[in-house]
Amino acid sequence: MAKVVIKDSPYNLKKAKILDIKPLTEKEKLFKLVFEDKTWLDFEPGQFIMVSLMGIGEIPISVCSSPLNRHYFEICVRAVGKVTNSLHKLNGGDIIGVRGPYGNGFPIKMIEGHDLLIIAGGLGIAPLRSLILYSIDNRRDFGEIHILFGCKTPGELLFEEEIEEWSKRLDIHFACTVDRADPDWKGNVGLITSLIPGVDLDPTNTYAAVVGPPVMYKFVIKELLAKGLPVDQILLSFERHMKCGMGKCGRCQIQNLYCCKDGPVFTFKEIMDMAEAL
Amino acid sequence: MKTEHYRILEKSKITDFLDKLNTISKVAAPVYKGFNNYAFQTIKSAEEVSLKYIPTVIPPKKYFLPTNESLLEFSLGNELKVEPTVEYENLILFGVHTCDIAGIRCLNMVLSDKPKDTAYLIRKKHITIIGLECNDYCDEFASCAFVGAHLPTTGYDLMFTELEDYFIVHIHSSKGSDIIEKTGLFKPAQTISMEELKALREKKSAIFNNEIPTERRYLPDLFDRSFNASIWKELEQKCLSCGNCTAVCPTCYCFDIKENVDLSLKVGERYRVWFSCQLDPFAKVAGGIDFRRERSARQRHRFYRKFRYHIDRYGMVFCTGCGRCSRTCMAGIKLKEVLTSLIRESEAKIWRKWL
Amino acid sequence: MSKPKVAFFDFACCEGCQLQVANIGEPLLDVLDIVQIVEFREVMSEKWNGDFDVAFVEGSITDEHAVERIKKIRERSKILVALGSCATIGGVNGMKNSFDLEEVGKYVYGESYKFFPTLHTKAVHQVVPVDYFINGCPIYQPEFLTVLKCILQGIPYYVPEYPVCVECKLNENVCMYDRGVTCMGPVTKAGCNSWCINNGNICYGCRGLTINPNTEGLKEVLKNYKIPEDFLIKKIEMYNKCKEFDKS
Amino acid sequence: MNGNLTINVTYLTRVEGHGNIVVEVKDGKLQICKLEIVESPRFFEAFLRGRSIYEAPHITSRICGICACGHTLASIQAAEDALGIKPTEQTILLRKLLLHYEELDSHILHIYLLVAPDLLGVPSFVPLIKSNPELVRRALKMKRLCNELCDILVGRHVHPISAVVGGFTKLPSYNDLEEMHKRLTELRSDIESTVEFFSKITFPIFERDTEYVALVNDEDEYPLLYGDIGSTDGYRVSKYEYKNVTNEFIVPYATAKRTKWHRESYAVGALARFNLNHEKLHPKAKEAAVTLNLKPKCINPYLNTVAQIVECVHCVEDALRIIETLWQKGIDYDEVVIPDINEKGILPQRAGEGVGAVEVPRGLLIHHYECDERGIFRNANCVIPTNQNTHNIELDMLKLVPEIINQSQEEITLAIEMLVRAYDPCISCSVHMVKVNFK
Ligand SMILES: Cc1cc2nc3c(=O)[nH]c(=O)nc-3n(C[C@H](O)[C@H](O)[C@H](O)COP(=O)(O)OP(=O)(O)OC[C@H]3O[C@@H](n4cnc5c(N)ncnc54)[C@H](O)[C@@H]3O)c2cc1C
Ligand code: SF4
Ligand code: SF4
Ligand code: SF4
Repeated sequence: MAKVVIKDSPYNLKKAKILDIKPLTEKEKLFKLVFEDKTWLDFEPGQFIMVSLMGIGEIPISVCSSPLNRHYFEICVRAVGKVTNSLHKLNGGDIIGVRGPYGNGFPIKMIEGHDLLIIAGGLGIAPLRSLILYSIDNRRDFGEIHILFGCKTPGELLFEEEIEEWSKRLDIHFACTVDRADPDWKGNVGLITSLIPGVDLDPTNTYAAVVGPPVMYKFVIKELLAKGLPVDQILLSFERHMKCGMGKCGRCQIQNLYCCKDGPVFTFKEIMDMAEAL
Repeated sequence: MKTEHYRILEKSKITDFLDKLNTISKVAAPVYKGFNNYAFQTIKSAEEVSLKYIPTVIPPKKYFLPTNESLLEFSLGNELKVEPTVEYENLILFGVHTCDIAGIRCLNMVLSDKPKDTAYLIRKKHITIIGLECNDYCDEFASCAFVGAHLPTTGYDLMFTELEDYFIVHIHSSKGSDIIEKTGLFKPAQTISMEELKALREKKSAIFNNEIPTERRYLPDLFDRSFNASIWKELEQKCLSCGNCTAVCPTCYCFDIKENVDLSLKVGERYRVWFSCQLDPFAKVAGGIDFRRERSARQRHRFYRKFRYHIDRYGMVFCTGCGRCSRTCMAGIKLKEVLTSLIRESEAKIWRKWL
Repeated sequence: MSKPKVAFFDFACCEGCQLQVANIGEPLLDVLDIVQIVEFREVMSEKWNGDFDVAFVEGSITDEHAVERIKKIRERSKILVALGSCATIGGVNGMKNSFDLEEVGKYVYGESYKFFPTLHTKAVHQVVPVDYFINGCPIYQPEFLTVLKCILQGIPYYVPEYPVCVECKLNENVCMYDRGVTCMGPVTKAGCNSWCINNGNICYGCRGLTINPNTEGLKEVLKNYKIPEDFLIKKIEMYNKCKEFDKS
Repeated sequence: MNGNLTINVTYLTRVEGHGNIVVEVKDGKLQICKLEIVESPRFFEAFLRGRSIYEAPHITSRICGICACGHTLASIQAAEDALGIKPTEQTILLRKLLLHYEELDSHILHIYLLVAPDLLGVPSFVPLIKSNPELVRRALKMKRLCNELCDILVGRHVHPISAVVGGFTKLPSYNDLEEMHKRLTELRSDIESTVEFFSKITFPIFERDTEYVALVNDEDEYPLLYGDIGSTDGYRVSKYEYKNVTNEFIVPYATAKRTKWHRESYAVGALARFNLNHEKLHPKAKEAAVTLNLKPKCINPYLNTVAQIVECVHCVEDALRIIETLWQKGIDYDEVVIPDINEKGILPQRAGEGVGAVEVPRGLLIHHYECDERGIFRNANCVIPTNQNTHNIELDMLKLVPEIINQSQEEITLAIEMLVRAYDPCISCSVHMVKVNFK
C-alpha cells in the first residue's frame, strides 16, 4: 500500500483560532474565530461550517456572525454531547479545525426589496442572527423587518445585549416571548406562535425565515399560511445528522433532498409535500 | 464490434493467465467460501479462483471505497498538524460481473460529483477491472436484465466472455491491452468468433427476460405513486434493521466518520466506515429525534434511493440487479417481490407487462 | 496534571474481563504511562484508601454484601465503568433468575444453602449509576482501549446501537442463517467486530440486545428457517435475562 | 514474637477470585489456620439444567476466565462422552495444541505477574517496570504471544470461540499453522531466558510429604488431555471413578468442599504432574528441570512454580511437534463443525452420562454431565483443582506456621501468602465444587 498526502481532499481542514469565548447561557457559548492564515470565511447567512476537534469529532455548526464582518466569524454552540461539550472546555487562543462553508444559506438576493419576518425558536437564532446582522448592515435594501424570538425560559435567552439593542431600534419590529416565565420576566409569555397574529405585514411582499426546534415548524407555518403568506416565501432551515456536509454520506437526506447541499434552507413550497421533511 | 478489439484465450490457458496476472500486480478474484457464498479476495494462485460464481457477499466496491478508510492524520502536539491522506495500491480485479461493473459506475457518478472525493478517484485510477460476462442468471434473486446490467457496456478494461471452447476477450482500454501484451497468451479474434459472440448475445436476450413486470423507464412514475404503498407497512414487521441489505449493495455508499487516537491522545486519524440508513443512529440528531424512526420508513428510503431519488440527481437507477440484498436478507425481503407488489398496487396507467 | 487513579473491582464473575485487560500485552505499559493503577487485586497487592478517578467494575451484583460494596465503590469513584457482560447486562449469571432462588441454592448447596443467601442477579447500573459501559463476554480489548481513551479525553462513549450483523458483513463472513443455524447477531449490539462469527461460531448475544430489537421479526425468521422459537428464547436468556430489571 | 499472632488477609491478592487467610496463634499455640473461600456463588450447576448439553462448553467456560480453555476442553469431553461422539484424530491434535496454549498462557501469567513480585520483594509487577524493565517486557511479550496463539487457533484465550462439542467451528489455515509455528519459535527463546532467570532465584525451603494426584496413562506422551487418575502413592483408577478419589467432605468453617484420597489431603497441579509423569516430558523440559534443580518426587509446594516453568518448556516443544504433524498430514477442512446445528436434531442426541477429566494449569479438572434423550441437561457436577488443593494448602500452613513462628508478623504473612499463591489457586472456580447425587 502506498500512502500519499492529498492536500486537495475535501476533508482537509483550515485551522481557526479562538479569539474569544463568551458564555451566553448555561448551555450556550459564543466563539469568535479567525483563520490562522488570515483568510476570510466567505459565506452567506444561513450557511454552516464543519467544526473539528481532532480526536473527538466533527460537527455542523451555523455561522452566526454577519457575512460582512471581515475581522472574524462567530459560532454559537450548545453543549449537548461529545464535540459540543469539548468545545465548551476550550479557551481563547486554542486552535480548532474548520471546513466549509456548506449549504445554500438564505436567498438574500430574493429577499432584498421585500419585507422580512424572522421567526427564531431557541438556538434557531444562531443562523438567523447572521441574517439579522446582514439586513441591519444593509438596512436600506430591505422593507419592514420583523423579528420574533421565543425560547423556553428567560434563562435560555440568547444574545441578550443584542436583543436589547434590536428592540430599541426604530427600524426593526422586535418581539420576544418565553414559554415559562420567572418572577423577573416582564415580557410576553406563551408559545412563539402566539406572536404571529399580532404582526402587521403585507403577506404578498414578505419573506419569512423560520428556524427552530423541529416541533415548532408545523405550528408556525400554519399561522403564516393563515396570514396569507405564499408557500414559496416561507423559508425554513432544517437540522439533520450530517457527517460530510457535501452530499455524500447520506445522513441528512430528506427524501430526494440533501439537507447539507440542497439546504439547509428550503422554501416551504419545496418540502410541503414531503412526508420526511416536517 | 470491431474484430481488432477482440482476442481469444484457450480455456486451458486460463490458469496460466491468472498466474501470470499475479506476477504483474496484486490480483483479487472470486473465491469460494462455502455454503454457496463467494468473496473477492487477493489470490495466491489460480486454483483459488471460482470462474463460476454467484455475486460475492460484498461487492468489489470494497476495493474502491474501503470498509474502513483513513481520511486525515493528525497530531496535537504544540501545534495542530492535519494531513489528509489516501492509501492505494495497484490491483487487478479479475472476474467482475457486469452487475458489479454497473455498481462501480454508480459510485463513480457520486464520488466524482463536486466536491470530488479525491481519495476515491486516486484509488480508482490504480485498479484494473477485468470483467467476466454471465451467460445465464446466477440465481432467482438476480434482476440484472431489468436494469440493463446483464450486458457489458463500459466500465471495464478487459471483458471475458465464455464461448463453447474459448474465451473471447474485449479490449476496452490501453490498460487492458497492456495486460494482453504482458501475459502473451492471447490470439487475435477471427470473424467466426465474432459470429459466435453475436450468437451468444442473441441467445442471452432470450434467457435474460425482464424479471419484473414493468420497464425501467416507468420507474419514476411508479415510485411517485408508491410513497404510501402498503408494502412498506409489511416490511415494518419483517425487517430486522440489521443493515445487511445496504452493506452488500454495490451502489450504497453512505458512511460514518469516526476518530481514532493513540494512547498518548496526541496522534490519530479520522476515518470513515460504511454505514447504513437502516440503522438506528443513522438519522438521529441531538435531543434524540430520529427522522426515520420506523423500519417501514427506512426500508422505503432504501428503495427510493435505488429507484427514484438518484434518477433525478444522477440520471441513473442505483440498482444493478445483482440480487445481493434479497440473497442476504434473513427476513426474506426480496427486491423483486417488493417491486412487483408496488406495481400491483399502483393501479392503471403504469405499463404492466403481465400481472 | 497527575495521572488519573484507576482501580479494578470484581463481583460475581469469572474475572475474564480483568484478564483481558492484563492480557493486552506490551501496550499495557503505555496504559501505565498515562494512568496510575492503584488497585487491581487480580494482579496487584497494592491497596488504596482514597478516592478513585476511574473504577472499573466487573461482575454482577448477586447478594446484599455486593450491593453494599458497590455502593461504597460508587461513592469513592468519580467515574464508574461497567466492565463486561456480567456488569453491563447481568450476563450468564442472569440465567439463575429463571429459577426459584431457594431451589437453586438447595440444588447446589443442599441443606446448607441458607449460608449462601443470594439475590436475583442484577447488572451494575441496576444498582448504582454507571458512566461508561464496556460490553462483551469477555470484553473486546480494542473497545476497552477506545473507552479508556474516551474517559481520558472526557468525552462519552456510545455503545454501538446497531447490530453485530453490520460488522459481520464488513468481515464478509458466511451468514449463519445460510448455514441453517440461529444467530443472535441481528438483535445484539455491535462493537466486538463480530468476533464469534469470524471464528465460525454463532453470536450468542453477549453484548446485550440492541435498543430497538425486532424480536417478533426474528421469530418469523426462525419459523422460515424451521428453527424452534424456543431456541431463540433460550438464547436470549443466556445473557439478557436481567434486562427485565431495566427501567423504562 | 510474643506468642500471640493474628493474621487476617482479606481478599488475598494476585489470585483469581476472593479468598481470605485466617491464622491465629495464642500463647505460641496455633489456634486457627484456614483458607476461606468467599467468592459469591454463581450457581452454574443449577442453571445448566434445562439447557442443551451442546451449550455446556460455552457456559462452563464462563466459570473461570483464567482456565476458560481448560473448562471448555473438560466440558467438551464430558458432553461428547455423554452423547457418544468420538472426536477425530485431527480434532484431538488440535485440542492438545489448545491445552498446551492454555498451560503456557496461565503458567506465564502466574510465574511472572503473580509469583515473581513475591520472589523479588515487591507488591506487584508495577514496581518491576522500573527495577526490572527487561523482565516485565519479556513477561508481557510472552503473554501477548500466548494470546495471539489462542486468537489464531480458537479466536481468543478468554472463552475460546471455535472449540465446540464435535470439533472446531473454524480450522486453522496453512497460513495460521505457519504463524503459530513462528510465534512458538519466538516464545522458545523467551522461555529459555525464563529458565535461566529462575535458576538463579532461591525459593523458600519448606517440605511436607503428601499424595500427588494427576492423570496418568500408558502412552509415551505427557498426559494432559486423557488418562486415568493416578497418585504418587501408587494408585490408579479410571476417570469414571473420580468420586472415589475426591471423597468430598466438609469442614465446619469453609464453604467450598474439600477432598482427600488415601491421606488427609492430596495435591494436584504442575508439581503433581511432574512428580507422576516427569519421564514423559520432552527432553528439553527434562534438561530445564535439571537446570532448575527440580527433582521428583519434590515435596516443596513453593516449587510448584518451578514445575510450571518446566512444563512451559515441554508445552512449547510439544506444540511445535503437533503443528509439524498437522503440517505433514494436511488439514481436512471438511471436518469443520457447524455450531448449534442440533437445533434441528442433526447431531446425535441421546440420554447419557459423561465425564471429562483434563489436566488444566492448576491440576485435575473434572466435569460430569447427565442429559436426557433430547440432549438437555439433567445434572452437572464440576470438580475444580483448587478445591482439591485447599485442604492440602491448609495442612501445609499448619506445618509451616510453627516452623516460622519466630519471624515477624509481616514475614509470616508473606510466607503464607506466597505458599497459597504457589498453588496458583483459582477461587473463582472453586465455588463450583458441588455434590450432586448421581445414582
Ligand atoms: C446545519 C446544521 C447547523 C447547526 N448549527 C448549530 C449551531 O449553530 N449551534 C449548535 O449548537 N448546534 C448546531 N447544530 C447541531 C449540532 O451539529 C449538534 O448539536 C452536534 O452535532 C452534536 O454533536 P456532539 O458531538 O456534541 O454530540 P454527540 O455526542 O455526537 O451526540 C449527541 C446527539 O447529537 C446527534 N448528533 C451527533 N452528530 C451529529 C451531527 N453531525 N449532526 C446532527 N446531529 C448529530 C447524535 O445523534 C446524538 O443524538 C447544527 C446542526 C446542523 C445539521
Ligand atoms: S463478562 Fe464474561 S468474561 Fe467477563 S467476567 Fe463475566 S463471565 Fe467473565
Ligand atoms: S452470521 Fe449472524 S451476525 Fe453475521 S450477518 Fe448472519 S445473522 Fe448477522
Ligand atoms: S459475536 Fe456475539 S457473542 Fe460473540 S463477542 Fe460478539 S456479541 Fe458476543
